[in-house]
Amino acid sequence: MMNIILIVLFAYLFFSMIRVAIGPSVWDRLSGLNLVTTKIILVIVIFASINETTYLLDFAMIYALSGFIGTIFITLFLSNRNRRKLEEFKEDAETEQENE
Amino acid sequence: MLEYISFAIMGLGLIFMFFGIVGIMQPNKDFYYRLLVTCKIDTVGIITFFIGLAVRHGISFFTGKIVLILIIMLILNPLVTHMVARSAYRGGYVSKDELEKRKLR
Amino acid sequence: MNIPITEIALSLWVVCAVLIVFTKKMYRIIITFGVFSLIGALSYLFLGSPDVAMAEAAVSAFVTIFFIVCIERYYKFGMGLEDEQAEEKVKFSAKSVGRILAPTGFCVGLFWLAMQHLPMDDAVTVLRDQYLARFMYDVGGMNAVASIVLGYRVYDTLFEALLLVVSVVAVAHVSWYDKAEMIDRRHSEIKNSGVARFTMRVVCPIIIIFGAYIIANGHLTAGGGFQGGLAIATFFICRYLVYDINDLPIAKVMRMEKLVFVNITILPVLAVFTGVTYFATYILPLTSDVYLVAMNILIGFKVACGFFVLFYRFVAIERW
Amino acid sequence: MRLDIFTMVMFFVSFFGLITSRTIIKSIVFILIMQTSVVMFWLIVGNMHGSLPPIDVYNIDAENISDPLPQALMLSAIVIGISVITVSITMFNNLFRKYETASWDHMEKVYSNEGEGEQ
Repeated sequence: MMNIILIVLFAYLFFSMIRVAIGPSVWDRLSGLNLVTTKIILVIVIFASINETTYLLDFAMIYALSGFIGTIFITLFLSNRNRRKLEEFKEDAETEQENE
Repeated sequence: MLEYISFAIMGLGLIFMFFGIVGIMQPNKDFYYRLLVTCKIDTVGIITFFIGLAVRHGISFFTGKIVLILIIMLILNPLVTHMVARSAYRGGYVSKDELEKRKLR
Repeated sequence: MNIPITEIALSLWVVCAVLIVFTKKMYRIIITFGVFSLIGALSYLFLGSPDVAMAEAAVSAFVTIFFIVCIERYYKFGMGLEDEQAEEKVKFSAKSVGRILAPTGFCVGLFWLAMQHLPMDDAVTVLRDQYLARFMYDVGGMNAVASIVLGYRVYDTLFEALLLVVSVVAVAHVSWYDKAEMIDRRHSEIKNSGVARFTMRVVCPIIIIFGAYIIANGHLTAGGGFQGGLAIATFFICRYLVYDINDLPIAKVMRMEKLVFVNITILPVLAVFTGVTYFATYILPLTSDVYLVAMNILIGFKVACGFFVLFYRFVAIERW
Repeated sequence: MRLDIFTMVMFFVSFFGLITSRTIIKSIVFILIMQTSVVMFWLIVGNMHGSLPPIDVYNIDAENISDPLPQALMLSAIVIGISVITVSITMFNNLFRKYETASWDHMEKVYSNEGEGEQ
């Protein structure tokens, strides 16, 4: 039963990775990264529950903390990068999204 | 008996996450649509899933750690969603409706 | 029913790497690289090496931040986009085809050569059996990896710590630094968001307690000085996000790191090379545990100081 | 199924990327990926007899424990890898301040012109 849950979680992981690969804008990819992190945490928790080992749960914790720090930094730097462009925003809004 | 109840709760969490995956795989929608649908439902799925695991292991050290991770995820997952949406709003993401409005002006 | 989780994780890992090879834009590469290192750490965990997995997962956040700092400057000068567009618009000619085909052939040839000399299935296990049978009496602790790192192979740990010190000093002296430009800079951009500031304040003590837990239990379960030090270094990232950094004593922290490094070199000389722990395991069993915990705390302190300096160098100085 | 083949493929894929990449940051990323694949290779070699982690050794069967020695060595390798990466990123930043480009070809061109000017 737990193996079926693992397979389903891996399938979800794969679909989240597809959003990371094809997302049209950077922020789509970032939300995909967040989804991948949560799915990996769930996989680790299930793995620990199968093996009946408690120290594997530390990994879930450190994954949560490190993934969150990395994602927040990427968001900060992205909003900084495009702020100047937003002020000069005129008719070229379409090319903005293509440039990403 | 307790084991079957826990599997049922975990299956419910998996179903919630399935809706989240369906939400993020919408090709013709905006980014805000996908973010709204996915990240809320994903948090609900995590909570349900961890409650199921806690039921499976009873009152033990494992359950205590699970509750700790649940609290961390409950704090951090909405924060990440908030930061991503905020960065998209401040960083110049333009949705389709907004684009058409600006063209009409 | 046994499902091949290791194979699944490794194939997702390879897919991520192939994605990185064929991506042109740098932001995409960094985000895909985050997924790559997370899945790599997951497969380390499946392969039965929790210490390495924890180190990789903790390092991945710092690697992401360093690359992002690098790329932000690259885009701000306006040069990055031109370079990327030039890379995309390669004309189809004999030279361009040769530029792709020759490396492909070279790599395939090397791959074929490497496949001829794969390691045998019956790997030598004498050393493994020796270590697993004796580490509890020679060094102590319950974690074989920690006792090898801190007991049998202290030389490696010393040189690794020396290398980290050298890299911190190199970054501090190579990097560009102008004190006049540092004044009147608004550093923490998150200040406008009240939600984020409040959440950071809630998370900070949890991070500190978790890092101390990992360091103190390094000889019993997975973890150790390096991983716990990285976890504590993430606390300073949260502090950067909430407060300003103008009052931070970076030079003092660097001096402190060197002092701790001297302590790290002295302690094993006193404990291991004189054989104190070996005698002590038979007379006073707690002494070896005291040695392991002290080494873990020192290493954790040193790593936290080192990554503190690296992070602030990159984010506060290199960035502008 | 042999797991080493994955790491072999990874190593040469990243080697291909290292050769063909034209921007400097991408080369640094591929150096990091190569290092990760080497770490994974040694862990797989240590994993050939069993995949249980070497913690609480006396409560589990000794035949199924993975080799602790490569894990200890790879722990050092990861630290050394991140040190190398930080120093190389700093060097790239200095180069970028001086020449204001991130492409190998362009930087070589600017560098050779500068050398001729000095002579």
